Amino acid sequence: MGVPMQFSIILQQVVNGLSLGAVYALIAVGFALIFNVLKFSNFAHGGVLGISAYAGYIAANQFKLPLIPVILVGMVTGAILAVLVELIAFRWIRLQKGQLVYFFVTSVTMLMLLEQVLIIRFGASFESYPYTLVKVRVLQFGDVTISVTYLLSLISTIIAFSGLIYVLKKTKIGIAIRAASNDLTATSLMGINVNMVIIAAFIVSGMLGGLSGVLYGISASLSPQIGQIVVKGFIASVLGGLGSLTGVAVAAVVLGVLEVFLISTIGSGLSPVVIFLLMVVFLLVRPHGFAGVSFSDKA
Amino acid sequence: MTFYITVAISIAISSIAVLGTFMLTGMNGLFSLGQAAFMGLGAYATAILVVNYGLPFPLAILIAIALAISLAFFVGYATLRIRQDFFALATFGFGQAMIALLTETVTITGGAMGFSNIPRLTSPALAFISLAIAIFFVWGFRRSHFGKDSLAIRSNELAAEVEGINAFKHKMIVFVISAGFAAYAGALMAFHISYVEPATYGWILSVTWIIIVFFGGRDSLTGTVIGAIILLAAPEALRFTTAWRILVYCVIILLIINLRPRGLFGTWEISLKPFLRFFKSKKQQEAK
Amino acid sequence: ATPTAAPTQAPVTQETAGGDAPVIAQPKGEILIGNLQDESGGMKALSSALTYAATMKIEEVNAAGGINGRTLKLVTYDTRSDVNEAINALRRMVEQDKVPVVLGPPIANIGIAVAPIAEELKVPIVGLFMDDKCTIQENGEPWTYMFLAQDSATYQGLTMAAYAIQELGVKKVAILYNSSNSYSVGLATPFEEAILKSGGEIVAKETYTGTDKDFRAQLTKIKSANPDVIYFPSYPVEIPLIYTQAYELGIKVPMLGSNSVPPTGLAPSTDPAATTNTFYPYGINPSDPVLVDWAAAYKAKFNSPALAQSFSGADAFGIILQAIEACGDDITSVCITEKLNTMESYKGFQGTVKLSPDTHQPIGLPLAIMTIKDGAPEFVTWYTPEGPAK
Amino acid sequence: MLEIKNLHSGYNKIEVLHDINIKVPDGKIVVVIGRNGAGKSTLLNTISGLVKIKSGSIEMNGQKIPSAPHKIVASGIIQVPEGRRIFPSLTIAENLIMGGYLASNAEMNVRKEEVYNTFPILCQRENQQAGTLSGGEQQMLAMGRGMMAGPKILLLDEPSLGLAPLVFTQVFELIIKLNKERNMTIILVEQNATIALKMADYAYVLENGCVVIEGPGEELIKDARVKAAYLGAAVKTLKEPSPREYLE
Amino acid sequence: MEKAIVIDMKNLTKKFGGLCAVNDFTGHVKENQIIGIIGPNGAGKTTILNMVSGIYPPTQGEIIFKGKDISKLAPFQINHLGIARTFQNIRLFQEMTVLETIMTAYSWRAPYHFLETFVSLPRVARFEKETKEKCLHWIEKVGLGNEAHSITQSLPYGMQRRVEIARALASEPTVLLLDEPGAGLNQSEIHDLVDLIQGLFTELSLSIMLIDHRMDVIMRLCEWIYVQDFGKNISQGTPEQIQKDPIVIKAYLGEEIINA
Ligand SMILES: Nc1ncnc2c1ncn2[C@@H]1O[C@H](COP(=O)(O)OP(=O)(O)OP(=O)(O)O)[C@@H](O)[C@H]1O
Ligand SMILES: Nc1ncnc2c1ncn2[C@@H]1O[C@H](COP(=O)(O)OP(=O)(O)OP(=O)(O)O)[C@@H](O)[C@H]1O
Ligand SMILES: [Mg+2]
Ligand SMILES: [Mg+2]
Repeated sequence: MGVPMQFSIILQQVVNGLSLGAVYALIAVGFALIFNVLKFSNFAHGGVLGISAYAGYIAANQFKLPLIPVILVGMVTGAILAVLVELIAFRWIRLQKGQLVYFFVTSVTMLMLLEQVLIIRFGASFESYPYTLVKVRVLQFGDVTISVTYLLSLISTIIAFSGLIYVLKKTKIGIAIRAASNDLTATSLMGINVNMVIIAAFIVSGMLGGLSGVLYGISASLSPQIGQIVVKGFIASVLGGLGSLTGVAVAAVVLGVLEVFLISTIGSGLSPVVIFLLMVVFLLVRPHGFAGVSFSDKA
Repeated sequence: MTFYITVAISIAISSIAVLGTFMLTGMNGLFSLGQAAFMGLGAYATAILVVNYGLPFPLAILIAIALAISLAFFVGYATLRIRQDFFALATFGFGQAMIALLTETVTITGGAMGFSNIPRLTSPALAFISLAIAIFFVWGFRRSHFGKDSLAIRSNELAAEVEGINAFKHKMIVFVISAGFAAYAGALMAFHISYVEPATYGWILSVTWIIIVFFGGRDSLTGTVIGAIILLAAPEALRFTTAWRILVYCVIILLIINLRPRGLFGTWEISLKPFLRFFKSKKQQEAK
Repeated sequence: ATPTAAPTQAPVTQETAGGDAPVIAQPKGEILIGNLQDESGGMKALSSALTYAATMKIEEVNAAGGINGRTLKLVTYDTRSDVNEAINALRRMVEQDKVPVVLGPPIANIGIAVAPIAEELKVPIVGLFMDDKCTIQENGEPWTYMFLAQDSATYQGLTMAAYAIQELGVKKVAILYNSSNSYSVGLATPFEEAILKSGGEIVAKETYTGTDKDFRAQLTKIKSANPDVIYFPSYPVEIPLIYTQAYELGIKVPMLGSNSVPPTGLAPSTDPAATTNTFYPYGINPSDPVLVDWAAAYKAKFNSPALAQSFSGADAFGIILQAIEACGDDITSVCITEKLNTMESYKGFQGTVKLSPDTHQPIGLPLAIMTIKDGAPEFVTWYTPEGPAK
Repeated sequence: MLEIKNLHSGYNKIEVLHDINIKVPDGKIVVVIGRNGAGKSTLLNTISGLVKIKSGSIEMNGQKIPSAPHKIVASGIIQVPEGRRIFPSLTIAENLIMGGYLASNAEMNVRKEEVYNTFPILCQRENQQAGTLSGGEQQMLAMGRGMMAGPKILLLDEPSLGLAPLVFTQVFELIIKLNKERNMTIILVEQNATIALKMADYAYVLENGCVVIEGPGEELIKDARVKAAYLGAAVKTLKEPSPREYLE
Repeated sequence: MEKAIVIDMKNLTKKFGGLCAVNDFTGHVKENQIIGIIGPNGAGKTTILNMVSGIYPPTQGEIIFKGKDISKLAPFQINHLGIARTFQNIRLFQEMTVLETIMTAYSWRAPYHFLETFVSLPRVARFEKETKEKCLHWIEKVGLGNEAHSITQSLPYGMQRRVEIARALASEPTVLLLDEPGAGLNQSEIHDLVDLIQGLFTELSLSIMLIDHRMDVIMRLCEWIYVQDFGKNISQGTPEQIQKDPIVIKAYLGEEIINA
């Protein structure tokens, strides 16, 4: 590169990376809740996210609701959908004591199915949220600009994240959710209604999915495949390390920053190659992820 | 070539890749989200070697498989020792990287435009015989001690290690074989449809194969093969549902996995013994 | 099985003298027309535009008594934008349903993939696959059965380059395109070459891939390169995002787009402030009252605004119909192909289309250069790679 | 008073328990012994609602107990399951909280103190992940977790499994203490029959899913047939009489 | 004649984070000898076994097996040298029968390459057949003759323990590590178990490291006993010495030795 990059450009790229990371983090935390607690990669989360994004769109476009109610519509839709997903795709297998791997399989099927629902209903045209939904779209700091929707993602991530940590660590229901992830039978022997606990986990994850769906929908416009962004959640969850939501959030932000960094240096085309190599190196160096607790099963 | 034969060939070829996934995911519980990338690698490598460098088809296939195997070895070496979801992630990353490479090396691969004008060398006989051989291979593998080792590692790796099974090596063998299967299927596919593009080989395709394995029954080779035929034919068979067909396809999968959580066929296997016995008794009768 | 109405007679398959594939013929009854489109995949929106346009045309024609007294029927098969499925679907509609002609998809990869199959099946396909490879073989000969009913990507890329250099007087050009999308690559490549040829300079060439939705990193980099203009041949989903993000990053230079900008404009979804300085090409002039009426009827019928592909798709289908009409009672794939090759002209939404027998692409069809004022599209001028159209 | 009447239960098609009749009076210790696979755990699991009743009934104070496991717990029946089944990824403190899930915070704090007093090691390791505890420590945790619920009836499935002798004694002292001081009703399944029978008010011997011998604890200890089969008597040549003979 | 030392554990230390599970443990097993490790729960007994069998690398110290340092080897390598073990928390393979489970212990001895399974050379089948016979023998030996084709998970606890022992024996080891084989057995079953171990010990001239909390097992079988407490070795000696050692009584056995 001939001309040295101006400082403001570098700063702008850092902001870009953090913004992207914030979006990923919100998606990842919702994904990681099920991943950490119920121990499987719930790709159906992407479907939930996608449909909620469209639900929010209808609320904003057809019913002309302002931002906050639109977000609420998205979250409620997400919660309902997540419960439906649990009932349709997971409940029955769990009752028959199927292994975790089956949940992965049905969850991906569910992602495809929800995507098809969107394709059938909305696939024929291009939709996007009215730009008036978020009044001020950018904040300007000198030469550096920050998109408000990303800022919203960031704030939501922080709130959702700390809320989740609190619930999982400090409340009975939160601990029960984690207990259920260890041993469903033993959980029921504690007097806990296991099904309710799992539904609760899905409701929370669905609400996060709905929230990220609406915010992502606003900033990224809509397409039926919008839910596939869930793979970022998957990457962050695994890199973050099992059992640590903090690790997941950190991993998501790092992923965002890394992507932007790679695009601004080697370009977008080959960055997946570098990301792959870095990923392998990282996993070798830190086999427990970013903040993974080194919990190995004891012989 | 008529429509039905074309479809049948496609199904047979994809089934070979599914068999690779059966060994890897079904028997050994390793989830690879990059299997399709090996197929892409096989497809592109063979196509380029034959079309641009004029190599004979069989030789090109061998080179492509060797390439896939070496890459699988690299990926496996780095990730098969650590947690299983890391393997899923690393293979996912590998798949993305592979697609990126195929897309970016425009002068060699044609990039997003795809690679066209591949001669149609995959005859029906080649496809079907290849599938038969692949089935036979998996059957033999599973029947030998490797089959039991697979189950042992899948259910308790530590215990398997302690009784002398080199789990890492075993997983590596299986991963490498499955990558070879996928690459071979890719080569056949490229020379069947005569066109390849990078987008085909995304993680969704890998997941589709995993779904097929679980649909048919991860503990049943018969189930996997029949499940593969059913599910690979389904999009074509469901054309009467028009735009709903993929939705219907998903619903069928969900229904089966919900109602039969161990897959369509559970652990059931077709047994050749009754046939053999039948022939034997016939021979005996004839002898008499 | 063909779900045709009672009067339809089973289509006849005749063996041609020399070739090994049969000629598809429909001597009597309903005329079937194949429609190879994405109905359940990522490109459904673009594909639907063609299906809708064809549906409207068919209803029109059938209401008026059909062609030569025979009604038309569309046989639509889903490709899911997957080449393998597309090939199977094409075979199925030709071999099972015996369609003598096919309306092709707006996707280059499928166009490239089915070209040899069409050759084998001897069935003509008229579509919107804009890449040259879809209609022209490597040896420079046209694929016998592949026809493009709108300007090719090369033509569009060259036109935009010419417009940028000659009308906007730019020197330093930045390009942002999707390297994993054949449409985007197909436009960016000739554009870049033309710019370089006419003495321009490419100061930044940034790519994105697949499903990317965040282009800030690329745009920031482009911004730092200080270009006079940014060319971004992108898909409809990405266009508003690129406009918005460029605007938010304070990029003020003109933005040159592709023909994927919806004719109805980007409002209300995009801040009008973000699209004050932009130019993009079109096969049509959407402010033409005829088109406005047609677009309104289209929207009313399908509850979905007309896209650029709707108009050019309507032309593609119109060309098919004209060829069928010219064949009279001889509805065979051979005849339709011949008529497509010899068609003098077709008067469509894009103007008067004549397909060149050498390239199977329209000859010298000018593009409408559009801009956006207050969120609404506005026609500027007709343009060709050689300069303003007469 | 817990009363099991003509109970049949089992898994899917296999019936494990056949026609079981057991009475557990309030405040008593009832011991169930039997060989591996006799159905002892199945019995406790049926009471806890984990295994479905095929026919017969389980009544508490004349009322049928509910069928869902979490409701059974709410009615005061707690099981400390075989093989501990603690929550390995939760900390010790969190495991205990789960034990007291239905209790109020105040009750929980009191009981937690008790548990910590009984097993000081749990207190020291409060924030350690339970999965990394040694086998015996896990057993203590499982007992403690059961105590947290403040049960009326405590079902103990082989609580001595893997315990060091010293702790072993402690656990049995604790069981007696819970029974005497808290008036807790206890159903104890135990392989170490000598001790179990010593503390039993009443005992049942299960064989192949049937109750073959029953009687007060001290009586069973003296019973030659019990001795031969469960107390490791030296005389192994003695032919075991068929269970039928006992019933007459 | 003095018996040779088979496994020599020198200054073994294992730390988990801040916790020192095993602290400077030194001990050895001789040829054809049964040694016992006892101690309160959490004393680090299983951890010692885990280090010997290669599951955890020691933080410090070394393990010498027949003159070779094995402390850095992987579990399967250690198994190939002739050390086999059972687990305290039973670890059997789901969905496999007893016979299949035990056959996996022979896998690594298979003389053929995986490519040979493809052509199904006769020696593949022959190996399977031979293995099967050997395994049936082991199954018979531990008294599971009738259960060879049962799914291991559906067996009762006591039988699962026997499957574990059979699986370990099928590795044809010279050293057997048993982690609480007596847990969950009643007294008469314990009796059988002691007979079984004793029988195997003499018949196969094994060296055995045994952990158990059942004093009847330990005292009857062991020639030498190590007593661990909080990771540290607090005593060692013959069963008679250990039973009388006041430190051991205080830390582990309690005043009254139950059922010894
Ligand atoms: N989930 C299950 N599915 C099928 N059969 C089972 C299941 N669990 C236990 N069994 C069978 O039920 C019978 C009784 O088992 P149970 O666990 O109740 O025995 P137990 O008396 O507790 O033995 P142990 O002393 O070993 O704990 C056994 O034959 C066992 O094989
Ligand atoms: N993987 C691990 N991570 C953290 N701590 C561990 C781990 N494994 C064991 N420990 C700790 O090391 C100590 C010793 O454990 P170990 O299992 O060796 O005890 P043990 O002597 O076998 O006890 P028991 O007789 O109860 O089985 C325990 O305090 C345990 O909590
Ligand atoms: Mg039991
Ligand atoms: Mg232990």
